[in-house]
Amino acid sequence: MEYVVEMLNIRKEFGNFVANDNITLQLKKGEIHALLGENGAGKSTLMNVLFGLYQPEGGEIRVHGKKVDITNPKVANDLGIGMVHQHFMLVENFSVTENIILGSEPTKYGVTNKKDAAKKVKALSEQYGLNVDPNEIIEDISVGMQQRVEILKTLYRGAEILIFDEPTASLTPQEIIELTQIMKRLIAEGKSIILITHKLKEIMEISDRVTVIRKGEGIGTVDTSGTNPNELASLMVGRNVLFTTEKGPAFPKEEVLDIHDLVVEDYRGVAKVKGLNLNVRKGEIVGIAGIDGNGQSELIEAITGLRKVKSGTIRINEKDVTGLKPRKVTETGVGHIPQDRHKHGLVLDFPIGYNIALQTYYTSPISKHGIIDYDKINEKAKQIIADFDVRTQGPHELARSLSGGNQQKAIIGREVDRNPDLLIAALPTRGLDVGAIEFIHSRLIEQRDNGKAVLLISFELDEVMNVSDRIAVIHDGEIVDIVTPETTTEQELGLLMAGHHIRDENNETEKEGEDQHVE
Amino acid sequence: ACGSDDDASTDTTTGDGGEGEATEETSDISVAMVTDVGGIDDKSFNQSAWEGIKSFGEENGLEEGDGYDYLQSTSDTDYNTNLNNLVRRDFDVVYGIGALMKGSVEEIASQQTDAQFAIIDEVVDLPNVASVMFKEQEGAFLAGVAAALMTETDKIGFVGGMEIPVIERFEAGFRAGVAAVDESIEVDVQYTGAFDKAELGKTTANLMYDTGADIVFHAAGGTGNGVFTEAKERKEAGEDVWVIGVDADQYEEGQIGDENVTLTSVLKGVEMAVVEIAEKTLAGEFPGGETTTYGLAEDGIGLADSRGAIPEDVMTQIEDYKQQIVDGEITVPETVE
Amino acid sequence: MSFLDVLYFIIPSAIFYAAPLILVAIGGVFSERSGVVNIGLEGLMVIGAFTGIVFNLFFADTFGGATPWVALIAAMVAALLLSLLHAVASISFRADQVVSGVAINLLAIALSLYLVKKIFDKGQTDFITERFGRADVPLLSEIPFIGPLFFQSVYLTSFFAIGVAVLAWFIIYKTPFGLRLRSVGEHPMAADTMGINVTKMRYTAVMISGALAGIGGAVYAQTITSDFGHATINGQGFMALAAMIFGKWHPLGAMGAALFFGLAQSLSIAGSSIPIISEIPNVFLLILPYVLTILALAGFIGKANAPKANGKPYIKGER
Amino acid sequence: MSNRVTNILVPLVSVILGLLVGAIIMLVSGYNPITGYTALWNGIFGDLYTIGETLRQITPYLLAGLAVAFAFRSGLFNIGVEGQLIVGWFAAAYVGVAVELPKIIHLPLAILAAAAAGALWGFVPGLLKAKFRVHEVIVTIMMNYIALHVTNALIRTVSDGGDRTELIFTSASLRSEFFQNLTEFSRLHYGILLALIMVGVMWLILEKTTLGYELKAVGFNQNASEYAGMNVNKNIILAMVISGAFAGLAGAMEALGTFQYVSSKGGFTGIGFDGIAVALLGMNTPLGVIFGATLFGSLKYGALNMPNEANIPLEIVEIVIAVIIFFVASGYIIRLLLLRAANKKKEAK
Ligand SMILES: Nc1ncnc2c1ncn2[C@@H]1O[C@H](COP(=O)(O)OP(=O)(O)OP(=O)(O)O)[C@@H](O)[C@H]1O
Ligand SMILES: Nc1ncnc2c1ncn2[C@@H]1O[C@H](COP(=O)(O)OP(=O)(O)OP(=O)(O)O)[C@@H](O)[C@H]1O
Ligand SMILES: [Mg+2]
Ligand SMILES: [Mg+2]
Repeated sequence: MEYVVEMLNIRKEFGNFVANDNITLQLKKGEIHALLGENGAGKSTLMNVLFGLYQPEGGEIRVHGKKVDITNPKVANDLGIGMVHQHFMLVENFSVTENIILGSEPTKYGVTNKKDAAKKVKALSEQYGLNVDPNEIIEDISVGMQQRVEILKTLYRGAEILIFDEPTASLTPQEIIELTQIMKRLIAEGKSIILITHKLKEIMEISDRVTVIRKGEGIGTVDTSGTNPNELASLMVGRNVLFTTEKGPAFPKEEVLDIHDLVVEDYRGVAKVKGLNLNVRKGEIVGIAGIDGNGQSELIEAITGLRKVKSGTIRINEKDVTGLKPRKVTETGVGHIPQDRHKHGLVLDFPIGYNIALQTYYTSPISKHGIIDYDKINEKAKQIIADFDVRTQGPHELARSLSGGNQQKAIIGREVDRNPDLLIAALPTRGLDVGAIEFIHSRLIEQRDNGKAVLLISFELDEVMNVSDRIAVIHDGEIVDIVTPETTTEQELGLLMAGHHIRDENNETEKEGEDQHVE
Repeated sequence: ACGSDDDASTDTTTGDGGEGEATEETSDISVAMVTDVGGIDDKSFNQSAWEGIKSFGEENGLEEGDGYDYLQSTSDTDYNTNLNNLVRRDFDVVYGIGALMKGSVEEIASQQTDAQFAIIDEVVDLPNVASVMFKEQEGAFLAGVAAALMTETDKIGFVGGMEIPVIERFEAGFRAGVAAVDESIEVDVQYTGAFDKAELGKTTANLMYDTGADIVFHAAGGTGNGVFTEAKERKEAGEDVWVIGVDADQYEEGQIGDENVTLTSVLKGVEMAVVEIAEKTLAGEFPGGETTTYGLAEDGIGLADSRGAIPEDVMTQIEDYKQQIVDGEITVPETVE
Repeated sequence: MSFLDVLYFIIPSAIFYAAPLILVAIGGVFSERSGVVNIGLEGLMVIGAFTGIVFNLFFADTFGGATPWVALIAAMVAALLLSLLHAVASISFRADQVVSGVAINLLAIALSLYLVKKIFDKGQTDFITERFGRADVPLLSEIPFIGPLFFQSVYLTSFFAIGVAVLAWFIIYKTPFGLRLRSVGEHPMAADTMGINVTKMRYTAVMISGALAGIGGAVYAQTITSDFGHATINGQGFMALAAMIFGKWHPLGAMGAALFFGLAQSLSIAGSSIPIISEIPNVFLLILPYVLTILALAGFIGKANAPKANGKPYIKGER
Repeated sequence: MSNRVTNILVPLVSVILGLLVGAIIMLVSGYNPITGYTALWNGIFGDLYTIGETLRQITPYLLAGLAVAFAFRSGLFNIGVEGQLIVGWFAAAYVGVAVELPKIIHLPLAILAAAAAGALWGFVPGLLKAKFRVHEVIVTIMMNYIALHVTNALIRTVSDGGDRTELIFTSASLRSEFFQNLTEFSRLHYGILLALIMVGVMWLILEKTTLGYELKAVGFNQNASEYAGMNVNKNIILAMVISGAFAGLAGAMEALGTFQYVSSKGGFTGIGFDGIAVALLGMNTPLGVIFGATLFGSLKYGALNMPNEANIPLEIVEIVIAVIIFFVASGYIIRLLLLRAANKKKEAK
């Protein structure tokens, strides 16, 4: 069998830290090759080496059997290697076409020929069934659509070898299905794919082989057909594990959150939450299932006071909190794990300790009469770091340099430690490895068991099904139905999320969420 | 010269020991000056003062550096230090050039009672300071007369820098001069609020010429550069416009090819005043505590040679006015009422 | 003055005032669009003005009437070289771009005054004899209303500045170079993954800003002051910076903002010739341009969006 | 090499490199650098008088630097320190001449007036930024010019058409007989103590108060600050107001200390703009501002002695300052070189 790419004994160091140590990965033509490892194991680093963003300290790379020296991404492009990055590499205020042609623009008399380019993009998009509008501006399209633009970028440059770094982390279930189909189509066209994902289910479904790395070291490669999720998980963490969340029955008590007829508009003045009703009780986890852009962000922001409410009321513990400032809402007993940890959740340039105090810095014992005691902050931070297994050098390390999973754990620690009556968790496990996910789920359930209310927003059906006691399905700004995980199926949820009730299930062509603004 | 090495022990209260000591070395005295932010080549009073110092120095065979020198200030906080530095270098007379230096001269002179100072354009009432004032309004009056007699449009412009007393003396004199010739001539007065914004000077002059003025008198320092540029451009385009310069003879600024837009300039005899004080000191008569006021009578103020721009008959009329002022028949106002 | 007279005065004066600012502000647009903050514009203007005047003085005999134009080239080169210093610091040495800009401003004025003293042995240069002249544009100046507003006794340099603005718009929004330039200022890592040499783009952009600021300084000095001294350029670079921000980092926007400043400025000068207004104390007219600008900004609700990566050094692999 | 060591070494190396460049320029243009630098040294430390004056020069730089740094830490670029300083100068001088009160009331009142005037001048851009998202850089530039013209007009009014006010009453003066006697009649005044106290105040605000925590958070990430319940707009305004107050105090130093009056200004004092360099030299930290102001103030003041003693144009010192700032800014490369040098040493061992 011919290998299109061979990375042999790759070693990559950052200062004194070895991120990749003697890792070998060989990609066969026409296969989907999964790359698996915990957060921080070194997957992205390895791929960035292949793509020419990093120079390895050791090992060699062969493309089609020939040794190559990939000094920068241009070389990688020329070798037919394209990469869809974990954090999208898109210029947000450029159009789709502009993003795609950037760096190899067609011209006519020295002027960028956007018309021809757009046509070519359109054609390419149709060829692979990507359904991308070349003239849209990136910041106006959904995450799923943005990802397709990333794919188009590589195809436009004639990539034969595609690297996907956690492509499904931020996609909705529907988008994930579509992406899977796209990948299969790419393989059918003769391309080869390296896929990084934390979702073992996906690996089992679509990959041909899996290479596992652990703490920077290559563990080995196995055929997907000859393995199972548990074995993969064990290979990944280096011990036997069973990733299932223990969860007993719920004992809901009095109401904590009561939302009545809520209407919320987005920044353009378009109503995104349209007369929504919902309540959450102590001792239960209510999951909000829905496709991105159906009003989830606006709902959370309205509850937490970050966004104005157009009409309707929000009550927390019987107190009307509609239109209150975020701090007032927080003080009535609300914890909030925000959807975007970099934008809202953390001050990246603050030490992690400061970040852990972000909601309590002004309260006793940290602050008294406006005087802040950083020793107390660090004490608290150390405790939370220990309790929530945040892997960091200590409270003084900048939040920026923590891995996503550990940043998330710190946020959760911060919010849970305050013991709020209502904990709002928006996409709390996005981008995290299975171990971290399991940890976070168990903390959410623990909150519930302590008699607190939890509102979980997630795009992942697995998560919603596993963690929630009740599932409220949101569609177009309304709760279309409330179901329990025991009595529903993923299929039924999927349909509800798409806005159909079981009765009118033939009506499938409606296109939702594509023109929604993603924050 | 005066001892300043022991200035730590000098009494701060004003004594009047200054005069006597200065006469120790009558045959050979040294002089130096502190400029304001303009520098010794500002084509204005710093420059004329420096020329005075230089000519005195050269005449008396002094060395630049030890015999005569200057220090430039980069901001008004520097005045004190510069004055002090010169005192420590034992110069016999230290000049502060410009009204802005009043506070500093006052302060240093009251500390260094053994040293001798001179200030131009302000009065410092201390026994070891000689003050020099000018009657700018008298020169400006003559400029006003010249402009009024020369204008063909019966409209004249005045561009001022900042609205401060010196400049207002120019304005008052200028207006009075124009009015003395013909009450009906309009004087368009504009203050640009700055001495260093040539673009404002240019635009202002542009507006004045556009609205019918044919002569503009500027008392606006660097802002006046813009006035000249505007006039020169118009002259090149065939318009018959003029500028009256200020402080020094600004003939050179008005030159374009073979033509010139400078009608005349109001001269301020800073050079002469500086030399006079030095010479008096040399003669052992340092005028400490006195204020010498230079006007037309003292030849401390005057008009520059027009190099033919002003015809003879007009010149005689101007001379006539001058005589009346010198004789005290006309008193030129210092302020605009 | 009649309303029409006021107009005939204000519009040409505004254009005249704006011309150097337009050039410099567009220089700023190039630099900041590529992600390099350039508050050194003031200093680059200083070097441009200095070089323009000195060159003009030395070569007036050689080049005659063309001297001011040739001097622009000299000024351009000099400022471009100085801007390289800013480029090296802020791109290669990862300096704080604001600090480096401040250093450029200090260095430019100190260096040029030092050189003036060395060369002329005094604090300012002589007056140049070859200046940019004003002229009527043939035919166009005859058009009623439009003619006196835009085409009578105008500077060629004003048209040049407007031409540069349009050209800059074209380059930034219509050519591959412009697309790359903007991508580097918005998301350098994305540009890098697309095979664009971020460093090279930024160097080029900073050098363009230097070149344009230099030309702007030389235009200013050769049309307005006619000599060079410590006060020749004092604050115009910062006004250009303000025009660039006001114009939302868009070349035509920057041009509009510069024209607006010019308009406000000439309005305040014209004001004292308008009977009722001339009764108002002068200080109100003096501050009018600045107050108008602030009011205009507050009125233009909607924030100016700076290029996202503006001011941040690009470090490969950093997130 | 530890971080702290390099943090101290970088500015030191920069100063040395700056002086080196200055020496080369002097050599090339025919001056003797040794004579030049001796003059500079004497201009700074020559005797008690110059030391006093150097300290006096440092005083307003300290406060202007604090003003810029404080705004920077809150994510704002205050180019308006110059204007805030000018109005502060006027306000202090006005209070100083307008009334005569017991010193214990008069002096604090004049100082407060300066701080309040500066704060007001900072409030405007702060408010516009908070309410309308207007870029503070433009507004502060415009406010500088407004300050200049307005104070000139006010000076005219209070001095009956003159170009400067009377001297302030001694009851409002910061001048110190003790300092003057100590330093052979330099103008060193008690303001230096106030400035140093303000360094402490800034440090306290930033490092010890919840307000400081909020200001820094807002400076780094407004979204997260809002999420954490901070009032972002209030913090922006407050940051500009406090920054403006520091700048106003710098004006008070001139009014009540150095000059004892305020006079019409033909142009900016430059102290506000130099404050930017001072703050950045000091990495926007309170302690750093002391370093920046000391360096800047000493060199600027000492420069006056170069034409005086060595007949060298004082612009040379400005060039040196610019080069030093340039190298401090390029700290990354110096750090890298230092690190390499250190590693080599290690290897050699
Ligand atoms: N630019 C860098 N500088 C220093 N260290 C780095 C850098 N990038 C990565 N590392 C180190 O390399 C390790 C591997 O990082 P990498 O991003 O490859 O992890 P990953 O496997 O992609 O994790 P995830 O699943 O969270 O995406 C990290 O633990 C980190 O310590
Ligand atoms: N520039 C850098 N400097 C130091 N460490 C880095 C850097 N970039 C990444 N890392 C390290 O790489 C590791 C993984 O990074 P990566 O971005 O892949 O994390 P992640 O969990 O996927 O984060 P995200 O949630 O943002 O996707 C982290 O441990 C982090 O410390
Ligand atoms: Mg990764
Ligand atoms: Mg990740």
